[in-house]
Amino acid sequence: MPLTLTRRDILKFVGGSIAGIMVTPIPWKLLDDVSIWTQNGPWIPKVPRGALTTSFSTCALCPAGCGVQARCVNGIPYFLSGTRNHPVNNGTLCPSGVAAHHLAYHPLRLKTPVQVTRGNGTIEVRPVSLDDVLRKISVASGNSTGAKGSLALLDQRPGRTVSLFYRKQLARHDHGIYLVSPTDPILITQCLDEMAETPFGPVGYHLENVRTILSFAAPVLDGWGTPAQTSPMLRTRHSSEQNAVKVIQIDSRHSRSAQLADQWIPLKPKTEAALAFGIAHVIIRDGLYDKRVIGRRIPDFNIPGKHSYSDLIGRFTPDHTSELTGVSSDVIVSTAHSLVARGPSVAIGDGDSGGGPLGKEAEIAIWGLNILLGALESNGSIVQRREAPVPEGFSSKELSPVMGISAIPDHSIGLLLIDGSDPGDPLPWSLLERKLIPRQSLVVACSPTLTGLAQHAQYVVPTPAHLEALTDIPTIVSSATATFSISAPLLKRPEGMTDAIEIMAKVFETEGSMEDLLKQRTSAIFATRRGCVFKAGTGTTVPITELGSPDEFWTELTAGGMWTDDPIRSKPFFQFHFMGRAPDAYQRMLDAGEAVSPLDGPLTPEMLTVLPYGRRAEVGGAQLSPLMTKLYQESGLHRSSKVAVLNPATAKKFDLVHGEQGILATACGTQKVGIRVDAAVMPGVIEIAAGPEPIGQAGNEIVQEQNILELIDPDQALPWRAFRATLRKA
Amino acid sequence: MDKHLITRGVQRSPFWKFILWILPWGMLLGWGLYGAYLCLAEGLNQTNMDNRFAFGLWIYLDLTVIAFGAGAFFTGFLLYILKRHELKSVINSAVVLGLICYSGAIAVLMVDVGQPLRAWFTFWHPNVHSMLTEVTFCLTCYLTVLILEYAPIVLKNRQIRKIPSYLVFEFNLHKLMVVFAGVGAFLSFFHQGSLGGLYGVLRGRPFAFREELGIWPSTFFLFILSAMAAGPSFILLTTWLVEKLSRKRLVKHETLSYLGKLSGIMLTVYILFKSIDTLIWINSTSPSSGFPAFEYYDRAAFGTWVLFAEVVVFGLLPALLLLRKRFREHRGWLITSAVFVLAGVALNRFVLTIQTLALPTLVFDEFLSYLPSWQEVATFSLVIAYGVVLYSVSFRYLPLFPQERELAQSY
Amino acid sequence: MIKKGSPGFWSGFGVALVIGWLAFPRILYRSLEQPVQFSHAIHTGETVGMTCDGCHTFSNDGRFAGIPTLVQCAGCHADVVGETEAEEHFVKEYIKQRREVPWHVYARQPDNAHFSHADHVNVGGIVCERCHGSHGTSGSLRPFEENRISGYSRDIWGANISGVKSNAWEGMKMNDCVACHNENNHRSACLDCHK
Amino acid sequence: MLPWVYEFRWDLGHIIFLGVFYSVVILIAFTLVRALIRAIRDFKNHRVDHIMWQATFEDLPTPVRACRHELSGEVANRTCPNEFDCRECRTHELFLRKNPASPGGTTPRASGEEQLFGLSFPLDRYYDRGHTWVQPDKDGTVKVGLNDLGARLIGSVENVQLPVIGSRLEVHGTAWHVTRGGADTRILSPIEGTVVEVGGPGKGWYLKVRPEGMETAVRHLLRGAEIKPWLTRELERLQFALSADGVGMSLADGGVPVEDLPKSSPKTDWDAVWGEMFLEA
Amino acid sequence: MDQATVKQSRYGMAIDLDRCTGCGACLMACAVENNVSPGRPTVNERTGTTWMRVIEVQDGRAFPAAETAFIPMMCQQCEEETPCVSVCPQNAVEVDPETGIVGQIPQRCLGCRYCMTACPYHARYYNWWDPQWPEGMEKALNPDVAPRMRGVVEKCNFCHGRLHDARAKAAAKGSREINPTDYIPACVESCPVQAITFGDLNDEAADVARQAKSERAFRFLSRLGTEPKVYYLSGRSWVQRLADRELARSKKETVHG
Repeated sequence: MPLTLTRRDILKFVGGSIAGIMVTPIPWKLLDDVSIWTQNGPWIPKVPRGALTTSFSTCALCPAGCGVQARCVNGIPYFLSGTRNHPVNNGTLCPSGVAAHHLAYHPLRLKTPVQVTRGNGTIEVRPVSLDDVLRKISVASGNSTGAKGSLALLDQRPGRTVSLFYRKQLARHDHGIYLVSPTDPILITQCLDEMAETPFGPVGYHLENVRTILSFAAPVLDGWGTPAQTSPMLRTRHSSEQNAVKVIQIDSRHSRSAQLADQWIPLKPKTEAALAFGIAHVIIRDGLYDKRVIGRRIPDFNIPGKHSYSDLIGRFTPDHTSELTGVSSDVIVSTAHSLVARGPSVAIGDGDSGGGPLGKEAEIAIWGLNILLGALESNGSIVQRREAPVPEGFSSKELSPVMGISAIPDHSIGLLLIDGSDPGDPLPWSLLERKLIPRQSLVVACSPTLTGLAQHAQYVVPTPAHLEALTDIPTIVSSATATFSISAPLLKRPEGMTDAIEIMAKVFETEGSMEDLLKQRTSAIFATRRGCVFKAGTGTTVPITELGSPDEFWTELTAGGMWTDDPIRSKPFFQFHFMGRAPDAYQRMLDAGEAVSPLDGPLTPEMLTVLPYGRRAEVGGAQLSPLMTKLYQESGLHRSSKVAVLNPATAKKFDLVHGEQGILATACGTQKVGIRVDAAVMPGVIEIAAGPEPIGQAGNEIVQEQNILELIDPDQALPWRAFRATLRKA
Repeated sequence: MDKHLITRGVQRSPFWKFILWILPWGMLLGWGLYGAYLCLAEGLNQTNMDNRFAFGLWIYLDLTVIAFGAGAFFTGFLLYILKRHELKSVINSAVVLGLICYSGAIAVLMVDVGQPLRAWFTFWHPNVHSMLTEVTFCLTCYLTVLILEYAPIVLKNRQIRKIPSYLVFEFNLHKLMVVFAGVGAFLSFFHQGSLGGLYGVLRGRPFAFREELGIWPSTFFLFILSAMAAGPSFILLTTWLVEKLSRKRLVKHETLSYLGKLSGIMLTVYILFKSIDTLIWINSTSPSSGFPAFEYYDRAAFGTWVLFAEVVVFGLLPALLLLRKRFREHRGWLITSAVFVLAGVALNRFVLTIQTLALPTLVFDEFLSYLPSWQEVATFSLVIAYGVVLYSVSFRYLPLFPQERELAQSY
Repeated sequence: MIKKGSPGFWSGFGVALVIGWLAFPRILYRSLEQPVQFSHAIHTGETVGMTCDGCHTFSNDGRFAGIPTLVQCAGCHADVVGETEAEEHFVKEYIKQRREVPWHVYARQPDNAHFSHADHVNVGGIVCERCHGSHGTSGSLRPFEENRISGYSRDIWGANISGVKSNAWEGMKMNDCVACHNENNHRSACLDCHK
Repeated sequence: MLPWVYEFRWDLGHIIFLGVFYSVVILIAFTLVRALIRAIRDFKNHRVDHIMWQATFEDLPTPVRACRHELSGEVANRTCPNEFDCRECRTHELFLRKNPASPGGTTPRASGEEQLFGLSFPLDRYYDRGHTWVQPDKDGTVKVGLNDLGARLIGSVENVQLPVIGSRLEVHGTAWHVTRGGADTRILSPIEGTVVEVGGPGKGWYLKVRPEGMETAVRHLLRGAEIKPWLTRELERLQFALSADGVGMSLADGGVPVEDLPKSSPKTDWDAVWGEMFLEA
Repeated sequence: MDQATVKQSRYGMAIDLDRCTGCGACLMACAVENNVSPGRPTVNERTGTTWMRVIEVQDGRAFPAAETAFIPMMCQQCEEETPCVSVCPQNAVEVDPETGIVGQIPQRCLGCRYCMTACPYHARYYNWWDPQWPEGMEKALNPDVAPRMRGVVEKCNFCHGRLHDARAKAAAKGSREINPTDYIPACVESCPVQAITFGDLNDEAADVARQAKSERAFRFLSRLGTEPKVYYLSGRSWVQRLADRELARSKKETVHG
């Protein structure tokens, strides 16, 4: 019979196959496997499997230097927490620290040295060899010795042992300048040096002695001191406990510290000096200070026939101060009274990271207040501090002086080397750029990522990322005693990473290795047999004398340990000039006090006052884990640099509503910002974070970071904590 | 061109005209498919839904079209079970509309869920206490029923009916239609209800939450009633619309009037219970969970007028109109009333789906706004375009209106 | 209309059965040879006399180390022991080069399953053979069969494509876990086994 | 879903929910299978023709489906419930009993011809609604042919597909097929029986059929006084069918259809007209 | 289920809002611990995934009187009528009778998001995108928590991976009873001001049980009757009044976020 297939036969066959398939595993197993595929598909990352261990180190993201305990899988940290009992953080970590182990995987991480070209909104990079960069530096360095400008090294983490190395090398160089960010606490030391009759040295705070803190815009409850200092204060907030610390926050911004403080005194921007004078006025007027001490120890307190502090203060009556600062005279009086009644009290300046320093005069005014309040008495809350011992050859006379940006003439730097690029504190590039010789200068940054100032450099050399690098942690400004700890690598650094010290050593044609340097330092500290050592593994603190050798000390330090100096007995009281020792001190202080707030500045209807701010360790993009989108974009808990916060009345004035986009403009440029309305913000101001956005998923494209500080007019110079800008609808 | 496919004794526009009519809808369909593809391939980030507005346009669409599609089950129930033969002239159209509404809703649901490949888990591991399980089961079962109800209509196509085996099968299937009508009514009853229960059980959303009657919240029953009111109106309106578009008389006015009457009766019952329910909710259910009811009508555009519009303007008013024969006899009033009925039910579904999510629960929540993305709108229009195309094709090639031939001859 | 009973229908039916039951399982799974041929029998046999927990150890926190690492093997196999080809290959390719062996693990569960050996062995008193069968006495390693779609080891679904199993160790799908848990009145919340 | 699948519990919720679900599924499946079985049975019982006619009948417009007693004026408004098959119709029986003079109960005269609207309708035969007639012969067979209107509608056909001798015809099953131009129609068989001889257009008859029991076999066919009212309606319908088509011709008032309608109006959609007149759906 | 041999726990939390500083360490620790992926460039407050979210609220007064509080908000682990459990069509959500923890199984979830509409705390998150990590970062994922996929819902489960760990640790000693100090969720561990207390509410001696009974304690939307197991503490009356709308209305101040 010939086989003829009709359509009907085929249909029958297909029908039979379908019926047959249904009684085989094919459809059912496929259904199951496909759904499993949606659960375990290749696009879903597999979690690591392997041995679990625990390691310790120290966080180097900000000056606090918290102890870090890392839970690791296959030796790679996957969860960080604070080291238990650590003197700095006592088992806690800030959000940046919690996610710090991600920084090694930052999407903008550099793998090779690059040449950077900035375009409009984007940045192009071209890989170059390290030798190329060194050759360029060598040429530029030759130029700088040949009177074509100076060689400046911007140290974005001053105070480290390697900083001493830099200063020593720069001192040997004819035109070497050691440059630090102006927000650095070194400014305070400079102020004190200007006030004190004899060199004063660094100070620290015994906050545990204090019952009232008067903070002049310092982020005291939000990253100024160490967690161990602020946690107790924060834990007793809203409690009726008598001895609980009371924090009075003087702040133009509704900052986090203002939110958390017991009292927030908002004042017109840039009128901190006036308010300090006003409070001092009440204290002096009502005789609430130790007349015996002040009369004896303050040379410029009252000099008949000459402009004295009393004269200066005399002008700042509560009413006048109120007019200047916008703070009611009742509040000024009551604040002064409560500072005295609820002592010991301390006033803290220092400014906010993104907002920049308060300015020298304001700092001096605040320190005057501290002396009036008795905070510098021998049993007061501010103490003198010894620095951690340094190795031989690093005494201060062998080092190049620490320079702030304002001390450097414009267009004078031929070669700028940057160590860091992601500091705790920002430096507006426009300020730095003015110091460079136009078109003939070379800027080279050592940075793990292409963020921050590195975006402005011509060449960037990749350095090991956080937790890959070996570095030491200098003493934080708030600490009453010297401390020293080491951030030892928890991760293996990838190929091609170079420590900044190696680059700098090559520039200065010398030898330098971080490990050697730190070993020298630890040996020097060990040699004094002073202080005690915290051991991370056990969570205990032992006198250094219990350690047998510098090596043992080194081992403890590199395993998340910390050295703390013995407290020193307060030196006898110094003689202080309340206005500083400069010849024109009176006039400068008066000007600073009488300075008109930008809020009262020339009023055009579209003008408002920009208050930039930032958190330590979160102004640099490389210090934000990609996961920090949770805080910035996904919860709004931290405001991104693209969000401007306004009072509803201000927003209304500019015809903007919550969620809209606005254009912020100054003579130096424009920036697009999202508008956020907040009734707690001072009318007439705009609060905006100076800092980058975290780069989350799929954020590998290099985009120029938007930073509000870029809008600062370099002519306006320091301080930049408030400036005028116009705002319009986007 | 396609004359041999068109039912005997009826006039259809020339093929090119038909193509011209289908073309824009086809393009809309294509756009919709692209939108749906994006949502499936790229994920639901293509939509403007978010964690707070987790249900959006699609769920609203589903709830609304399924309420409108209720005409299929209700008509079938009345025709086959209660033997209201007046409805014979619209049953086929009702079935097609039902099929479009249900298959469209399910298609959108498949785009709406994030993991359609695992959607069968609902059948394999059902949570029998979830309203959505009830909805899923009933929807799929009822869609099967609708396909089985639609099959005889397809088999009656002029060419297909020539195949004896098909026709004989159709004949026998049609004889058993009473079973499907019964099953359909049963399933519809439950899923219309469960769709109402969907929001009614949300204890965490006091705006939607209702006390339970038996094991179902009151919205369960309100949805059934309102769907029964909307269904006939939808058939009425589509029939009228098709008559206008095709310039043909398709059914007798008595049929439309009867549909209007059905709608009117059901709507009256619905509005009565809805009013009682609203009063209980305002005075007892909502305040007892810490939510003063007036606050719901205190935000953005959602004033008490919404409630007024839903209950009075689009509820009581068309109900009263449709109950009066005088108004039913008048085409204009009849159609307007039907539109009002549908608007009322659509508004009810909107309020329940969209307003519920827009309203804050925690004290510090904000009132949220949500505007669908083009992908969502595209997927939405996919269903509409698909419906128009399927209906147009069915209307052209299948005997949707048995009275048409007769009415055409009595012109 | 398709009339049941016509030859066309049944031939289609038959072909489907053959494909579904015989060809499909072969297509569905990819067969992978283990990188090193390992004999459990030799190690646990009388001459060597090792026990399961000699290599498959627990750590203090109750985690199961699973397959031993190279370090443990190197204890004995620093140099070629015996004369087998597999041994030579192992020492040359892995021990000498300090490369971990990329074993294909038959019983590996996906990431979303949490399984504590400590819970089952220490608390539940279950012996290794209950779930791993006679693997501990096998003379060689059979090829690893990987599901091409889901990526699962065939051991998870079970050797029998129908999913029917006659021994506890044949198949480790969720249903198998649940069945045992139900039998023994153990925890049955989803999150007890899912992570 | 199933008792052995994880998370199934023998609790009330599962039992009720899944119980209802499975009941529904089983009911749907059962109904489907039942329809299938019935369809197969109908095939086996040769009920295909009958069912096809039944389905067609249902889709005819109501006026077309009028009862013969409505045509004869015995009842005001009655739609035939039996697909024009009066053989088993109780109502027909009642009508006949009640009104012995009912035209449906008459027997055709042996001869005589009636001219209706210019069409020839011999009174010696029975007429079916599908425009065929049945003329009993002495030998117990009947001749089946197209009536005058039917013949004119079709005109000179191109192709006639007649059944083979010996095949069985069902009442209102397909008797033969006619094709002309693009149009195609099946002619309904007016009678049930076996084909004993085939004719054609030229012979004046198409089929010779041997029915079973003449008395009942023709009971449903129109006769005598029934013809005129029916034909009136048919001509009206034809008029409408022709006018419905834009290009169609129209029968002048009282006009007589020409011998070959398709030829006289080639542009008319004859498929539609045939379908209408030969009761297709 | 054999519950006689196993201790019944009701894990709960007490969060002191007077201590919380809104630093966000809990939020970050939560994301790190639970392998939550970084957000896309376009992600926002409504599309992001933050199992734990700190919400900044003000008392509604204007400058300069405004007072701020921070409310860490995560799954409130409702015990009764748990809104998300009954709605899930396929049993992807359940309350573990042994621990009281509301579990969410993303691998079972089909992404219908019904549970999200049911949750009055907005504590459930949908993966609108495929979770992705920057290259290499997957090596730093927590081995105890499975990453999710696009199109499913996830939420806080009191760091269940840590409960697994604690159980394994107990099992290593042959015990089924965990040591309470072994099971501490990441947010609790990382809070710099110890604002969060965690433990077994059934354990009278546990800190959390005592705190839950404190006069300062309240729960959000407790009138819904869902019996959440996360308690909040505050001595500030305006903060306490945030608990629900009736309360918020009891004083003339309006409160907004």
